Parts: sequence; structure tokens; C-alpha cells
Amino acid sequence: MEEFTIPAPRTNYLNAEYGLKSWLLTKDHKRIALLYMGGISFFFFIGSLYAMAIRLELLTPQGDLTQSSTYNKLFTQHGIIMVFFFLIPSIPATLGNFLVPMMIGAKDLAFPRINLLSWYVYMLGGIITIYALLAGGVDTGWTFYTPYSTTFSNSYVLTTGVGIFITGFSSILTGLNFIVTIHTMRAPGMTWYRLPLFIWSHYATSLIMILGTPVIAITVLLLAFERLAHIGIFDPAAGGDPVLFQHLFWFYSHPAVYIMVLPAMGVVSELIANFSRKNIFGYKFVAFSSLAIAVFGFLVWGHHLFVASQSVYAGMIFSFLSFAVAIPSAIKVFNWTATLYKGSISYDTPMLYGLGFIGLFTIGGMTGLFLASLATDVHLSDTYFIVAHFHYIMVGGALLAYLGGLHYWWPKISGRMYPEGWGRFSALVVFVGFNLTFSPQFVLGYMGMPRRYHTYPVDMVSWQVLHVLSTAGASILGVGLLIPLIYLAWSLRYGRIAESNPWHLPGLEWQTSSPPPTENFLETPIVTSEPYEFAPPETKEVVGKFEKQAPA
Amino acid sequence: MQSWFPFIPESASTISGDVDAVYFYVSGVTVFFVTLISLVIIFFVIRYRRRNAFEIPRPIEGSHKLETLWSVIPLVIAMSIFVWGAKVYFAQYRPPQNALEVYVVGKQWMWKFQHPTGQREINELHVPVGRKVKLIMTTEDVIHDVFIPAFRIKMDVVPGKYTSEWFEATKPGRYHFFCAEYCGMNHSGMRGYIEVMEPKDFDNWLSGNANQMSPAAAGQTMFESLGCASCHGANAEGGRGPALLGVFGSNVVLSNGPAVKADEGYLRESIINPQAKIVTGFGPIMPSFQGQLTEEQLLGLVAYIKSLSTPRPETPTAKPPATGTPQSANPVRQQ
Amino acid sequence: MSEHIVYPRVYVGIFLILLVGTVLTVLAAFRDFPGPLNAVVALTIATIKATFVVLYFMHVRYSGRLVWLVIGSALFWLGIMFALTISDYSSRGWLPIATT
Amino acid sequence: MAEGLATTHEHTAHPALQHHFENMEQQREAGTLGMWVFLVTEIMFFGGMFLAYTLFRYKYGEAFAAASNHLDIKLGAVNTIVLIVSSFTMAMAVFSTQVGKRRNSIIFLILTLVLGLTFLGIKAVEYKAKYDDHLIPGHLIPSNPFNPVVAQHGDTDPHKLHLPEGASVHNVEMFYWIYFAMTGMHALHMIIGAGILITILILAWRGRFSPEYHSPVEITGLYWHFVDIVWIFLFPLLYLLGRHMEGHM
Ligand code: HEA
Ligand code: HEA
Ligand code: HEC
Ligand code: CUA
Ligand SMILES: [Cu+2]
Repeated sequence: MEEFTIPAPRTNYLNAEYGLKSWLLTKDHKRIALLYMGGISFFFFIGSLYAMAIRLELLTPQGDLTQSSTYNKLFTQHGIIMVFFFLIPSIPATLGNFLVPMMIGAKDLAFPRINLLSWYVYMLGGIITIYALLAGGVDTGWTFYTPYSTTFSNSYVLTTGVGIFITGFSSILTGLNFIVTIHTMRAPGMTWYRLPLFIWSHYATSLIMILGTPVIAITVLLLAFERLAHIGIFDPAAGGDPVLFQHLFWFYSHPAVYIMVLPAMGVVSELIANFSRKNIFGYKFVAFSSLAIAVFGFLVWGHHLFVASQSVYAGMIFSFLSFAVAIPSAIKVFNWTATLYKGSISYDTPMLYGLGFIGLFTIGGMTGLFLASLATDVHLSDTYFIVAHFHYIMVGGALLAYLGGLHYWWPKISGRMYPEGWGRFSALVVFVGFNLTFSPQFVLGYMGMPRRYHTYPVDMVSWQVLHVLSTAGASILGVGLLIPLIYLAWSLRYGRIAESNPWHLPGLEWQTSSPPPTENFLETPIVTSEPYEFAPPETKEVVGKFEKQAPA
Repeated sequence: MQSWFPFIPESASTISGDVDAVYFYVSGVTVFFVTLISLVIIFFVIRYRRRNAFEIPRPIEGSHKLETLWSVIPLVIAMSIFVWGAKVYFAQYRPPQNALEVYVVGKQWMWKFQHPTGQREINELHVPVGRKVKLIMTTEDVIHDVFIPAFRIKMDVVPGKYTSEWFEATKPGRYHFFCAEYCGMNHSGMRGYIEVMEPKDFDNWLSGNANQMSPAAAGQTMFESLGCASCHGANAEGGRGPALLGVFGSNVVLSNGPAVKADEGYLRESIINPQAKIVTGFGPIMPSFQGQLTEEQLLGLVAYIKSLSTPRPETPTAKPPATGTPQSANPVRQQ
Repeated sequence: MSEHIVYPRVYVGIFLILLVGTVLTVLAAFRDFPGPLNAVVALTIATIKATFVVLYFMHVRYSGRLVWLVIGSALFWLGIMFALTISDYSSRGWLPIATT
Repeated sequence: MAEGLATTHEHTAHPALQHHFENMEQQREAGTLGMWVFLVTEIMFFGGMFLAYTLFRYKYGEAFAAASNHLDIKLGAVNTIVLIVSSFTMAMAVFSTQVGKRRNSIIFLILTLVLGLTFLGIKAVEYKAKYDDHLIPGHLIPSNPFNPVVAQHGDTDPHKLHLPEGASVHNVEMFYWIYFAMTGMHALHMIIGAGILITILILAWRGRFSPEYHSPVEITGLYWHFVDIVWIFLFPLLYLLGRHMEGHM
């Protein structure tokens, strides 16, 4: 592997222009990615405050910290902020926005103005939602089930609905931009099978954004109008059908969980391959499993309705399909593991997060099987088992992958290195804290503790024990997340200056200076090799033969 | 109420063992795969750690054989879980014959139960051990859900229709039940106890509280007071409207759609929205009673009409042709 | 790949087909076909009209595979939404009824 | 597909070429694909409403038919024709631009715009009639809640609602809710379309388009035709579904 550093040109995307206006009116995908990063960090902070309040309240069975109505707002707002304003835009709109053009050798996304627009749309939706939260909050649960949300709740459902409706469009616009960019703007020689897996997974994510988000948009819009006009498609008192709402909601919201996890899988594919200096095992299988997840992901939404009076037969179809959708995820997990085989594995912070992702995602995904199975879902549905299941995937999986990706590309984004020691330490704290927070919740759920419960029976002593463990874990997790916040901010000023290719990797994004110039590359790159090509292809080993490895 | 190990829920119904079996099977699969993957990763990470900054491992070509192997094995395991889970679920949701039917009405934030013999209870339900009990449930406002962890059952209670679940308790005792669908402010307070009693204690309890009208009797009174009798006949033998004897459980032939099975939901709809399904041979003249009846009253009417189908030796299942109906073509009832 | 130019005579032809379709669908609506056939006829005519608009006015007939794929996937996903939702509604009440 | 696009042999860059594209061909392709992908989102957006319509029409067939018969079929049909003509003129505008006839293209764009506005005008007349008959669902307009007069048997007053015996006014309200949701969304798209047309018209007026560069006109055309297609389905589904039963009511 040739080693050369690209001398940093004097101007890069960060210092090409100065002033607030140059940021707010920028059309550079890299700057927009940073705008988004500010946005999602802010919302993650808000969502985390709610999480801490929830955990504190649940320390005791009685409702002593807050009133019931306040508690209901806490978890609703926690869910809404974390899902719609943090996790869905997290990886695609920040890392994706920054890297999709760079990885395919383009100067920008296809529609830079629409890209900027999407950020404004996101912020507008966010501000409206924040306004709703400040004005009085919402208490419907993030799922907005009717008729509670249309007729009975007296909180700010309408305003929040409008906020989510608007934010939906930012997601649509991002997806649209990615699809068009990946189709039409690849550099010469960048064929589909030369695309990094990060791109494949973002392509699959975009498909879901395009096909699913409009449905949630119209659903939330109808909901808002029903609240306004007191007549409804979803309101049984008006002859409407609450189960139809659930169908439409989950038609989007189940695929949306793959919007959250597919980009994370893309990041992890990059981490695993690059930090073990290996080409990914079964590239095409990993690539197409992303598409398979995007397609099959649309066929399983009814598994959220197993006990919602959906027909037993439809339940069986959905259960069957839910098991089928687990297979592409399994393929990914096994291929990542196989990639490590005979690699040169480094223990840098991003890799620690990547490895943590595989373990925690596997637990989260496998517990999804309990829920996809009809008999057990009946017992576990709407209990803490569900809460544990999705936090394992969304926090243990997606959030860890985001942190891993952030550390990995931090030198490229900021031009500075983060402190490696602190990085490894905090990754460990996060891992321990996370498991302590959410593994007790599996037990809680199996024992029957329902979710969205402000109080729980005093006679269930073991429940309180588990809740105390969980809260203790959350505090550790909180510390683990605060540390990177501090040292990443610190590194912006005091970090070691990063080389153009600090990890010595073949990916296109590393073949330009750190931070990159405004148009990413000084001249359009021409791609001649496979992704993750660390060694010449002639040296390729065929597994199954197990010959001795030549010393490097 | 704790079992031998404080982190396992009480198991007290005929199906809870089956559900646990599936649960432990999936747990086994999960533990196996999580351990396998973790161990392999840990092994690789240690065995193939980077030993010097310049080493470049040889690239490895993927393997179709391995890919097939690790797609098919999970698929087979997944399907085994599916089949088993679906079987247990189906057994769990197939309505039982000859169950004790208890009517349940949820309301923000309390539960009302009524026994077929008339006893009413709030947030507490007494049932005998060893007998199938079917809950026929609805709500006056938002969606709720009856969740009884010890019995491993749960079902949403949806406004505008009836849902049901059933259980057969195997151990006397006092078990928690919860509202497991978020329903507003006091959602977490919408819980209570199922009191499972020995049959003779249950009978004692019943007779100690036997001063209330049974739902069917209440329904019969309403049938007259609401004017249903004016069309359906004083004894529901028919008139301008079809006879209601033997309707429940039969196949009703409709003039505006395929035949339907007359379950509780159908009876409810026939009263609330009679135009949705018109019985052949009759005009769409029945007025809608939407908004005029509480859910409990509706349940009473339904209970009454159901009682007309209880196989009684002296009641012929095939009812006499309705008098005064120009179209004597009466709906075919297939029991 | 240079673009294809569709000439006005094609447009006029399509335009006439659309007009005829509109008249036909109105006429058919007043006629009482057995069963659900009225809806079937109306939807068939609408689909034919839409297809002509897509193929000619929107130049899809002369477009690359990608555009076909995009349209195809939209219809496919719409189909998923309808089929699976209706699978629920249409199979409610298949369970046997319990009697006491 | 877009393999091997980024050939850099552009001699003199076209003034309309944006900096991040390699050449006009790539830029045009991105624009067209972008619009198609956007139309996919539109299909799913309307799809949700079509699904609700299907389920409720099945559930409340009679009431839906009765409610539908109260719509003005003449105005509906006229509007369908207006939209079809506008689609035709739009297609002609694209053609004229492609072959470089600027005058024609401006004329056709103006015609399209006028027809679009005509459609909206007729729609407004229809909405007004529904307003007068108190058919705006729920309390959408608080001062005029849903409260139609139901015709007695034999009464043929067109402003009254002619219900088959016993059909619930409640379910008629559901029809009108869906009607207003769908046609309202459609009208909103028309309004946006008109806005785009005006922009394109100004650009065409300034002579920005040529046989080499006209993808904005083309993309506008795609959007406009799509909105037309939605109406092609809305018309029979909303206006025609109960006509064959009119005699039986
Ligand atoms: C990023 C988010 C995310 C992801 C990726 C998933 C992935 C999966 N989810 Fe989860 N889920 C949620 C987020 C997510 N979920 C949320 C937020 C809820 C609650 C919503 C609410 O009500 O508020 C929920 C709820 C939920 C339910 C509804 C429960 C209920 O309310 O009653 C179900 C039911 O089937 C389910 C199943 C699954 C399955 C089968 C997968 C699969 O995709 C998992 C596939 C992965 C694996 C299986 C692991 C890897 C495989 C192996 C290691 C090999 C071995 C495999 C086999 C032997 C098969 N989930
Ligand atoms: C991306 C999604 C996401 C993320 C990241 C999280 C993160 C966390 N969530 Fe949450 N959660 C959801 C999505 C998410 N959640 C959803 C969708 C629901 C369902 C809502 C509903 O039912 O409607 C839910 C519900 C939910 C519940 C169930 C509530 C109930 O049903 O009654 C609980 C309970 O423990 C919980 C806890 C936590 C905890 C402890 C974290 C932790 O991981 C958070 C840890 C982070 C920190 C602690 C932040 C670090 C610190 C700072 C930034 C500084 C500020 C903080 C301090 C000074 C303390 N979440
Ligand atoms: C004006 C006359 C009239 C009144 C009053 C009336 N019904 Fe009916 N009912 C009918 C007719 C006619 C039908 C058959 C057509 C149909 O299905 O709508 C019918 C059908 C039914 C059915 C379905 C029967 C079947 O065979 O499937 C039930 C159940 C029913 N009515 C119950 C009631 C109850 C309970 C009341 C009072 C609360 C009531 N009806 C009041 C005329 C009436
Ligand atoms: Cu009732 Cu929750
Ligand atoms: Cu799901």
C-alpha cells in the first residue's frame, strides 16, 4: 500500500468562507452535515434529559417525582424527540451527508439547494415541536394511537403532529438527494460493485425514506385535521377505524426502524473492514442484504398489531414475514464476523464501537424474534421487554455506530485527532452502562411490567430491584456519553492536527486533504479498484483451503 | 405474588406453560447465537490483533457455501420458532366452547366486569379455577388492554367493537392484571386483581352477590323498552324485522354482500349500524341506535339475543317464517 | 443517451383517447352492471387513461430502464400497502364462534 | 443506467451548468430522475388516502354512493376535460421548447396555466355549493358545521341529501371528509403547480430555454401530468361510484 499524505491546501471547506451567513446559506454538503450535527446533538440532549427524568421516577414504585400526566409527557417527548429528531436524521443527515459524495467521488450531492432546504425544514419542524413541548407538551406516546390522540388527549397533539409532518419532508428530501446522487454522480470507474458498503446501506435507507415517509406524512396530517375538525377516519365515534390508523402508522414506522439501523450497519461495515485491513467477507451478500432489508422491511408492519384486534390470520402472515426479515440481518452479522478472520485488527476507538455494535445488535435483534413469534409476543407486547428490545438496537446498535463513525471520520471532518485513550475508556463505560441499563428490562418485561407505567405495584419487590439497577446503569451510560462530548469539543482546538489519511485506508474519502476542500477533490478521481483493497487482488485467498498465510 | 425464583412470573393458566416453553426455546436460541458470535469475535480479535503497524493481511474471497449455510440455518430455526409460536397462539385465540362468559367494559381508568349471572365487579374479577373463562371486552372511550401476566394473555380493548380473550386458571390465588395499552393520565393505575377461587368458593361468592339482574335479563327489558320488539316481535319471533331466535352463531345471508357469521361483533353492528349488513328478504328500515346506548346496555342486548340461541330442547333451531313479511324467504340459518 | 422528441400528432392522438375515455367512463357509470363490475369498469378505464398519459405525455415509453424501475417500485409498494392491510380486514371473523 | 457518465470532455460549459455536475447530460439526468423519485413519494402520499377510501367505501357502500351522487357530476366531468386539455397543452409546451419554438412554448405554457386556474375556479364553485348545503365535514369551518338537510321520500330538491332508507348521515360525513381531504390535497398540488408554471413562464420569456437546455420545462411537465393522473382516478372514484344506483334511492 502506498503511503502518501496529501498536503493540506490552505483553504478547505471550513475556512473557505467565514461568518454566520456563509454557514446558513451554504450549499456545501459538508457544511450542511455540520449544521445537521448541531441539530441532532441538541435534540439528543433534550431527549436524554427526558430519559434521565424517566429513570429517576421509576426508582420507586410510587409516583413521587412527577405527576402521572407529567410522566406521560416525559416518555412521549423522549420517544418523539429521539426517534424523529435524533435517530432518523442522525447518521444519514450527518455522516451520510458528509460522506456520500466523497465516497463516490462527486463534488456535491445532486441537489445542493434541496439539501440545504431539508435542513431548514428539519429545524422548522423541530422548532414547532419544541414550541409544543414548551407550551404544554404531548402525552400520547410516540405512536399517537387514536382515538386517544384525536379526541381524548388535551395536550399539544396538533402542533406536534404538524412538527413531525414538516420534519418528514426533510427525510424525504435527503433520501431523494441520495438516490439521485448515487445513480448519476459516481466518479469514472465507480461501478456499483465498487461502492463502499456505507453507500449501499444509504441507498437502501433512502428507498425507505422515499417510500415510507409520505405515508406517515399523510397519516399525521389526517390526524391533525381530525383533531381540528372532530370528525374522523380514525375515530370510532365518527364511524372511523382506529386500527386503520395503526396500519398506516406502522406501514411507515416499522420500515423507519430500518431507516435507523441500516445506516448504522453501513458504518459498521466500514469500521470492521477498515480496522481489520480486510476486504469485507461476502461483499455482495452484505450489499444486497441491505436492499433485502429495505424491501422485506415493508412487509412486516403488522407485527405491531398482534394484540390490537388484527385478524389472527393476518397476524400469522406478518409473523412469518417478520422471521423472514431477520435473515438478511443474520447474513450481515455473520459476514462481519468472518471479515475479522485473519485480519489485522486494531483496537482503536471506532473499532471498539463497531464490535460493541455487533454484540448489542445481535441481542436486540434476537429479542425481536421473541416479539415476532405470536405466542410470546402476546405476553411481551407493551411490556418492558419491548423497551429493552428497541433500546438494544437503537442505543446499543445505532447510537454506538454513530459514535463509532463520528470518531472514525472525526479527523476528516474536523482536521483534528481526538484523544485515543479517552476514546477507548468512554467506549468501555458506555458499553457497561448500557448493558446495566437495559438488560434488567428484559426480565422486567417477562415478569409483566407494562411499559408507559408511571407507577407499579409495591408488592412486586423484584420489579423495584430491577428498576434500580436500570437507573444505576443509565447514570453510568450518561457519564460515558458526556466524556466524548467533552473531549471531542476539546479536540476541535487542542487536538493533534490530522493527516489526510490518518488510518492509512484506501477509501476515496481519505484520498483528499483533511478537512477536504469545498469541492472535495482537487480533480475528479478515477476509480480502478474494489472497495477495501488493502492488498493487490492477486494475493486473494479462497476460504475453505486454509493455506498458510504469508507473513506480511 | 412471587414464584420460586423471584425473576420468573407466576404461571397459572393452562396455556402459560406452553408460552413459557416457546419463550425458553427462543431464549436458548438467543443465548446460543449471542454466545457463539461473541466468543468467535473475542477469539478473532485476540488471535488476529494487529501486531505491527505495517502488516497487511491477505484478502479473502467470500464463500457461497458459507453464505448459504448461515442463511439456511437461521432460516430453519426461525421457521421452527414461527410454527411453534403460531400453534400456541392459535390455540390461545380460538374461542373455547362452553366457557363462562364475562363481559368487560374498560373506561378511563377503571375496569367493569359483569358475570353472566349478573354480579358486577370493578377492578377485580372472581373466577373459578379449572373452568374456561372468556372475556368479551369493549370500551367506552379509548383503547385499553387486559393483560394478565400470570396467564400469559393480553388483548386490546378497542372502541366500537368487541374483542375477546380466554383463559383457564390452574391455581387458586390472587393475580395482578394490568391495562397494557396506553390510555391517558392514569394508565398505570388502571390495574387490579384476578381472584381465582376453588369452584365451591366461587359458587359461594356468586350466591353471596346474587342480587343483580343478569345482562341477558336486562337486555330483554331493553328489547321491549327501546321498541325492538315492535319489529322483531315480543319474543323476538320476527315481524317486520327478522326473527332473532337462533341468529347468534348462524350464517346470515345478506342482500348486500357475502354471508357472514353472526358473532357478538355482528350483533353489535346490526344494532349500531344496521345498514352495513342487510339480511336478505328485508328492507333497510331498521333505525340506527348509534349514540343512544351505552356499551353496557349494548352488551345487555347482545347477551339477550345470544341467550335466544342457547340450544334449548324446546326451542326449534329453525324458526317459523315471520308473519306479515311479504318476502317469506327467510335467511338460511346454518348452525 | 439523447432525449426522444414526441411529435404533436402523437399528442393529439393521446388527447383524443383521453377524451373518449372520459366520456365512456361517465356513460358506463349510469349503467347498472352486476355486482362490483361498475367499480371494475371505472377503474379499468381510469388505469388505461393514466397509462397513456404516463407512456406518452410523460415520455416513459422512450425512457431508460431506471424510470420504469422507479414507477414499477412505486406501484409495487402501493400494492404491498393495499394487499397486506386488506389481508387483515378480509380475514377478520374467520374464526369459529363459541357458543355456550 | 448512469454508468460512465462523468466524461470530462465538455468544451465550453453551458451557462446553466451547475458547478458540481460534469456536463449538461448528467445534470439533465439528475433532474429528471429526481422528479420521478419525487413522484414516487407523491404516489405513496395519495396512496394512504386511497387506502382509507377503499376500506370505508367497502364498509359504508350505500352511504358513500348516496353522498357521491350529491356531487355535481357535470362540473366534475368538465373539470376532468379541462385537466386533460391542460395536460395536452403542457405536453405541447415541452415539445415546442424541445424544438426551440419559444413563442409557441410561451403560448402553450400560458394556456396550461389558464386551464389550471380554470380547474381551480370550478373546484371553488363546487366547494361553495357544498358549503351552502352544510356538507363541510365536522367543525372544519366552525361557523358552518356538517349539517345537511335530508330529503324526505319524493322530495327532489337537489340541495338536500338523498339517502337510501336508513343510511347514516354519519357515514355521509365520512365520505365528505375523504372527499375534501383528497380533492383538497389535489387542489393544493394544482396551486403549487401553477406557481411553478409561472416561474417557468418567466424563465421562458427571458429566453433561458433552448433545445440544449430545457429540463426545467420537462420536469414541470412531469409534475403537471402526475397531478392530472391523480384526478383521472379521483373523478370516477368520487363522482361516479353511485350513479348506477340513483334510480333505486
Ligand atoms: C432500529 C430499530 C429496530 C430494529 C432494527 C428492529 C428489528 C426487529 N424488530 Fe423491533 N422494534 C423497534 C425497533 C427496532 N426493531 C421499536 C422501536 C419497537 C417498539 C415500537 C413501539 O411500540 O413503541 C419494536 C417492536 C417490535 C415488535 C412489536 C412488539 C409489540 O409491540 O408487540 C416486533 C414484533 O415482531 C419486533 C420485531 C423485530 C424483528 C424481528 C427485528 C429484526 O429485524 C431483527 C433481525 C436481527 C437479528 C435476528 C439478529 C442477527 C441475527 C443473528 C445473530 C443470527 C441468528 C438468527 C436467527 C436464528 C434467526 N420489534
Ligand atoms: C433513539 C432513540 C432512543 C434513545 C437514544 C433512547 C435513550 C434512552 N432511553 Fe428511551 N425510548 C425511546 C427511544 C430512545 N431512547 C422510545 C422510542 C421510547 C418509547 C416512547 C413511548 O413509549 O412512546 C423510549 C422509552 C423509554 C423508556 C420507557 C418509558 C415507559 O415506557 O414508561 C425508558 C425507561 O427506562 C427509556 C430510557 C432511556 C434511557 C435510560 C436512555 C439512555 O440511553 C439515554 C442516555 C443518555 C444520556 C443520559 C445522555 C448523556 C448526558 C447528557 C447529554 C447530559 C445531560 C444529562 C444529565 C446531566 C444527566 N426510554
Ligand atoms: C323499524 C323496525 C326495527 C326496529 C325498531 C328494530 N329492528 Fe332490528 N332489524 C329490522 C330489520 C328490517 C332487520 C333486517 C335488515 C337488516 O339487517 O338491517 C333487522 C335486523 C336486526 C338484526 C340482525 C338479525 C339477523 O338476522 O342477522 C339484529 C341483531 C337486530 N335487528 C336487533 C335489533 C335490536 C336489538 C333492536 C332494538 C334496539 C332492533 N333490532 C330494532 C328492523 C327493526
Ligand atoms: Cu387503560 Cu391503559
Ligand atoms: Cu416493527
